[in-house]
Amino acid sequence: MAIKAMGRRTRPPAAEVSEGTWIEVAALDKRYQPRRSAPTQALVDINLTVRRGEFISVVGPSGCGKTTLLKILAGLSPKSAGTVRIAGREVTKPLPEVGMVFQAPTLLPWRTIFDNVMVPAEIQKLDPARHRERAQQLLDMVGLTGFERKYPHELSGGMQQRAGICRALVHDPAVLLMDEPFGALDAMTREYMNVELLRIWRESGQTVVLVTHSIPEAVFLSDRVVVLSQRPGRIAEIVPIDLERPRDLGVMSSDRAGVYVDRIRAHFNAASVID
Amino acid sequence: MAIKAMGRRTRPPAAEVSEGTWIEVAALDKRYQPRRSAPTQALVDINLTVRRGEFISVVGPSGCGKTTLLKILAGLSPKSAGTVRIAGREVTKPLPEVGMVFQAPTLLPWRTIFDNVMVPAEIQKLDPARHRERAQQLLDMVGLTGFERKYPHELSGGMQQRAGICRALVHDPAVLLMDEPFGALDAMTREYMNVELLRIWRESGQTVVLVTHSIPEAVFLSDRVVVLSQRPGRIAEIVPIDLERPRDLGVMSSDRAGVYVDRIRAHFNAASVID
Amino acid sequence: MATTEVVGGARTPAPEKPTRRRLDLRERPQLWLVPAVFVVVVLAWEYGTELFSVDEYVLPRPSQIFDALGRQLGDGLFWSHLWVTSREALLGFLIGVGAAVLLGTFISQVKVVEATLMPYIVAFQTVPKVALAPLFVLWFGFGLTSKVVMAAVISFFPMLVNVIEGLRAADADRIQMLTVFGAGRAQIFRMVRLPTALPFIFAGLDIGIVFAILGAVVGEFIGAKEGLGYLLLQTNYNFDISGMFAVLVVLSVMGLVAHFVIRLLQRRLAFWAEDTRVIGA
Amino acid sequence: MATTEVVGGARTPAPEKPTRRRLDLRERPQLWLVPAVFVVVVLAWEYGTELFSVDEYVLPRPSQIFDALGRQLGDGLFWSHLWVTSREALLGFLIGVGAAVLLGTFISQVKVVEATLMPYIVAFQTVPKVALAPLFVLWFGFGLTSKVVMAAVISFFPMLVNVIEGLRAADADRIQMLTVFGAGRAQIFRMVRLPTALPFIFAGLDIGIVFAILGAVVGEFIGAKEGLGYLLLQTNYNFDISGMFAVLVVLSVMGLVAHFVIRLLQRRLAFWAEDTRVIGA
Amino acid sequence: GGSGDDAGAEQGAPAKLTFAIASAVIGPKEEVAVFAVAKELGYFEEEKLTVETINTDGSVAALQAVASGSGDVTAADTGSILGATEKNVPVKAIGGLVQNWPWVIAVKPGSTIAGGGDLKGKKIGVISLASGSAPYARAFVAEAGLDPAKDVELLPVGVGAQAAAALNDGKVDALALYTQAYTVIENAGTTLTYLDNPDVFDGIRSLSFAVGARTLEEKRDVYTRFLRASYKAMLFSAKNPEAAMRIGYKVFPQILAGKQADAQIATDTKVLTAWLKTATPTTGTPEQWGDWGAISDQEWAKTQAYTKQAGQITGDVELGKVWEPGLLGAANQFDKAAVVDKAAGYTAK
Ligand SMILES: Nc1ncnc2c1ncn2[C@@H]1O[C@H](COP(=O)(O)OP(=O)(O)OP(=O)(O)O)[C@@H](O)[C@H]1O
Ligand SMILES: Nc1ncnc2c1ncn2[C@@H]1O[C@H](COP(=O)(O)OP(=O)(O)OP(=O)(O)O)[C@@H](O)[C@H]1O
Ligand SMILES: [Mg+2]
Ligand SMILES: [Mg+2]
Repeated sequence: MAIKAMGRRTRPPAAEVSEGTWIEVAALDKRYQPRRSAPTQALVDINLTVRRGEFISVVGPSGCGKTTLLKILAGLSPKSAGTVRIAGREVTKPLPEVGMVFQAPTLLPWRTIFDNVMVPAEIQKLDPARHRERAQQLLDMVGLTGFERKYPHELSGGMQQRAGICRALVHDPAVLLMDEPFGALDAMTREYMNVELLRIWRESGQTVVLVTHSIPEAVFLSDRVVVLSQRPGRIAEIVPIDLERPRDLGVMSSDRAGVYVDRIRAHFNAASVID
Repeated sequence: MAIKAMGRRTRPPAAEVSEGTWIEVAALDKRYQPRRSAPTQALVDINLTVRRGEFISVVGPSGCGKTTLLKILAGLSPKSAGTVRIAGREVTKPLPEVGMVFQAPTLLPWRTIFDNVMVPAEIQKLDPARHRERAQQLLDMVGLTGFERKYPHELSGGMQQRAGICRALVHDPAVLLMDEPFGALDAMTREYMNVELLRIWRESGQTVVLVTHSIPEAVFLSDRVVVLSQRPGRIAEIVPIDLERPRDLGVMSSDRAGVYVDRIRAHFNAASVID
Repeated sequence: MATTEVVGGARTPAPEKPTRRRLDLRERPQLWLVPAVFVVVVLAWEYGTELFSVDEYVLPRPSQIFDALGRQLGDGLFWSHLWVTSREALLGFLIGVGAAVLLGTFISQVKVVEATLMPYIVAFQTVPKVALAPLFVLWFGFGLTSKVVMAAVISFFPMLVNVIEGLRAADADRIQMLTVFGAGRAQIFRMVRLPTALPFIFAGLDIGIVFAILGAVVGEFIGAKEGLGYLLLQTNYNFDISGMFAVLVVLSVMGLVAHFVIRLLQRRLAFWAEDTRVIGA
Repeated sequence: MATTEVVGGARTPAPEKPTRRRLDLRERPQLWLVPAVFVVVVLAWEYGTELFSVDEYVLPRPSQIFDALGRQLGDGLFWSHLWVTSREALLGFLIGVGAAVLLGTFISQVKVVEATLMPYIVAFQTVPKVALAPLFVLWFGFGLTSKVVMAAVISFFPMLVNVIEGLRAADADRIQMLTVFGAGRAQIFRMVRLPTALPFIFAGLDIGIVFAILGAVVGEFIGAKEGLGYLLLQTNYNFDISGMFAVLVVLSVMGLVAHFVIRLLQRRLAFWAEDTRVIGA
Repeated sequence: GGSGDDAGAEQGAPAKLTFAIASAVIGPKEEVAVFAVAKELGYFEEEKLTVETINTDGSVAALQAVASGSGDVTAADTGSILGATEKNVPVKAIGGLVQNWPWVIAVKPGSTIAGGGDLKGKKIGVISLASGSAPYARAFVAEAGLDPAKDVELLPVGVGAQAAAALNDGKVDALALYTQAYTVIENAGTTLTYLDNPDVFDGIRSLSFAVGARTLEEKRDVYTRFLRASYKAMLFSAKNPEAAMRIGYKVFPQILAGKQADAQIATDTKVLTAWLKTATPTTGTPEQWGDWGAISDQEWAKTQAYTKQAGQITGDVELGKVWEPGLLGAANQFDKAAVVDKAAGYTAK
């Protein structure tokens, strides 16, 4: 099944931005200050540059600040200090060229699955006919054929999550932020979705930041893997994955992939996740 | 860290029930009949008996009916045909000796994490002092020390899920139903939680039915793994895991474990998860 | 039966019986309970008043009210009174509720506006409209307008409070989701806030229509030549207490019809709430 | 500022500035906007009425109202009127709202009860209480009771509708969760339904208290020896329109105070809604 | 409002007027005896007047209406007119209407109360404490030598059913209502005994015609014509109340509220007659009456004194400010015999 790129709708970069710094995070700090309880330092001194078209994964122990980082990139959460730029623009509010898969599916209960998937296209007033077609292709791809007219509560958890993935892809965003998009899927569906994602990414040239709990998944998909330390999240290491592309699942049984997986896993063991 | 069993509060079995048939599912059929859309056949002819104290895992592709099965066992969803018994009693409504971890954390936003964990104890009017102590031990075990007084929205996805696990364990239920309890956890935390769960189970003698997407996890934890086929879910195979207990994570690198994993995985490949 | 099937608290599900929607007296006992209650109440009233020999002018009996009702329904003038009041109430309702939705939307969107305007709105609301009514009449004349204004003013506030509260109830995660995809205020409003607010809005509509009818009637009390409120005064003045109760019965029926129309709309428009509602719990 | 921080629609966050709660005029512009609006309205009113030479009996000027207010506040009798009406309104409010909560709880728990009772409640609600007021007086006497009943009856319905709608709004998943852990109806009610209903309930309280004051005043219109409603009639009868407006001002202030008390309670009791509320979106 | 017609400045030119009925309902009272009859019999037409009615909620509202121009002319309580004038509300009385004191105290037949003195320690039902009936009850009690503040208790009981019930149930010992309200109560089957009013009440004026003071000069002619038509109608009604009542049904079908005219005519005529009695001289026959609408200075003085006692005015109101008797001369110029003849032989179609 072929899902075509829709043609980038990214505005030209604000300043002279080299391809080397499409997303730029510098000295980022994030501290939550709830009104009724103690503050939480979520992220400390995050520095990261992502090239245009790069595929980055972020891994780290639960509660280390991965979602927080993604929300700041998405312009959903204010930072406490530092700079965040996408395409040369300071991120102060969500940018239309960004698509996001949320950790929880967050579908609208008053819309059918199909209409949920169409939300970004509707918001951005994109050509309905073409995007309806694309929405259908995406739903077919993730195995939700026949569920287009159902309402979210009639779907299983994994099916809802897949619908959320379709929604993030429907407007063919230039930057794709994904927060554990495959967490509710079985191993096989997950591998299949990995392969499909990689294909879409290759064809459309998106810049992807993926949060995942699966180290092999991160290695298989990414150009680089950002390993965050335990809360408060700091960058423990950025591991470049030097496996040739295009990759297929076979590559994961290779020794080189195994070396990467072990190297990343070592960070986790060192941190002794839960005391 | 030692979490003691609180002593079973299971009523004596209704009839003469042998230890061999603690949970009994026979010819179970489930069909959803939404008012506004086409019906969905979720489960077909499920037959399963679980012994007292047994650890069962259920695996199967996304949308095959795992959650549905668990909800029927929990007495939350009416079946369309067949019989379901726990401890010799027909399940027509939730039984107090059952604890459940939901696929979504479902914490109450108006309660602190600690008070959320205490919900089952409060409902069943169990001795507050002892159960507060146990709640704290469980929270410490899952690494939520210091977050007891926070509200759910101040926690990360994985932290919320861990709170949900504590809640299911706090009243030391005789039967534990878990719907992908570790889905939002990173690999290391997940392994740690697997080990802890196994320890609690061994010490308390609970009967556990666990839905999981991780085949290695299922193999590591279970006495038997129930493999469901694609929707509509039928039992493709029930695989007895003949690995000696107590098990540690090392067992997973053994060849025998690998054989089980491959055997279960074969079912998924055969089904070719998404067309 | 709804889709999210939950076996509630202490209720036993009946999984064998396929769920069908039928005019089944066992499944919808209200179909006989409502008339039954009606008959019981009417009989108790009838024979209670007879037993304690309550005078007609203190509390007329159902049979007397029924007679008076029959008399009035046969009178062409009555229908024109009915039409006048219905029109006033409906117009007032539409204006009041419309204004409440507009202002409520505005208020709930701009925090400063709420903090600034709300005290004035509440202050204005607590002014008894009945006391102001003579001035309303001075300002808006003795015709339709003053009654419509009265109905509008009185149905405005319940709606406003509910609109504001409802538009605020939206889930933060859903708004975040839309925001990421570039939604502006208007789109967030349409796609999330409004649907979330629907239960509140329908509660407001339900209260609002009832109060609009009351407002029209009260407006007629102050200065009118026609309408059911006028008829109430007139029957009361004529010592025709049964006739007055007959008018009250007609007003009740008006309110009931409006209520059911609104509930029907609610079931149509806010269907998902029905679908995910828990059965019997 | 709330905890779930969302950068809203078109607003720029100010991440550099640490969020502090201060009586800062820039952060809480209502602190000067409310008085400013007040001054503007009063001035416009004062000079508008002068400019168009509006007569006092059509619309008195703020200065005249203020004079009358000063005169009345200096009168010991006025405070006893105020006390009488406050007591009637408060008692009526407590009774009406209490009955609405009880009945609403019952109704929302038992489907049949709702279907059976609701038509009668709506029918009763559409009966203009003002028309019934003379009968109220016949039934409940000339003293406190008839006014309290009036206030209770009129604040009952908005509360009832909101309680029913609110208790229904509970999330099915949360109820399932409690059910699994063995919760009965009462526990589900306390742990999920009630908290979910709080925003609805507070909307109902807000409407209810305003209507309770109105009800007490209207009750006094029909037959009273004291109270602000009586004072309204008296001032009107004496053509003391400024005095009448002064009473209306006092009623407004009563309503405002009640409103703010309820909103304060809401912020205390339904804090999580505040916390997860989205900023500026 | 209906006063937009400037042609009124010209003598005898057609004009439109709005008559504000000082009551929220239409009943067998001034709107029947004056308005309906004048309209139906063409008295307004003869004067080239087109008159419409509005209902206002009592005298105060009616006066506000004419002062603000929503209405042109009303028949309002004279005390209220005085009160309005004192508060600088631009209204002026132009002719009297109800001349005999309409308020009276009633008790149950067989009651021990036979005079004002017996009211000590009793409860008196008044319409409302902010209505003409409360000051009347106080004045009545004071006249009997009692202290109205201490010796009696006033209870607001409204009119009609509620008042009747209050008396019947013993919640009050006496009622202080106007005559016509009693007729309604008696029609409903309650019999009453009335106490005699002391002489002090003689000559205190009740309803009078009032208009907006600002338009008075400009519309003098129109108002004169209105008064003339009104007094003609009064004469007709006094001569033949039943015919007047039937005309009332025709012009205001809402009086019947769905009932049959023939079933109601007897009782309604009684009520109208009671009203007419208060609005016409106590002596003589209609044929002999003249000087319609006159209010003597002495009557004004008594009314002022009473109004002051009731608290509706605080000082004396200059007579010239409240009373414009200059229209009455022309208003009385009509053929009284013709009206009486027409009334005597009139049968409604
Ligand atoms: N409330 C419902 N109404 C209608 N259909 C439903 C409902 N709940 C589940 N289904 C359907 O039943 C099937 C099984 O759903 P279920 O949630 O049991 O799957 P699952 O195995 O838990 O999947 P996942 O791994 O994705 O959570 C799905 O096809 C789903 O669409
Ligand atoms: N709205 C909030 N208010 C206060 N604290 C918060 C909030 N959101 C997150 N946090 C805190 O910030 C830290 C990081 O949370 P975040 O959700 O970014 O973690 P995560 O890496 O996504 O974890 P997971 O893998 O479990 O989803 C946690 O300690 C959490 O308690
Ligand atoms: Mg996260
Ligand atoms: Mg599931």
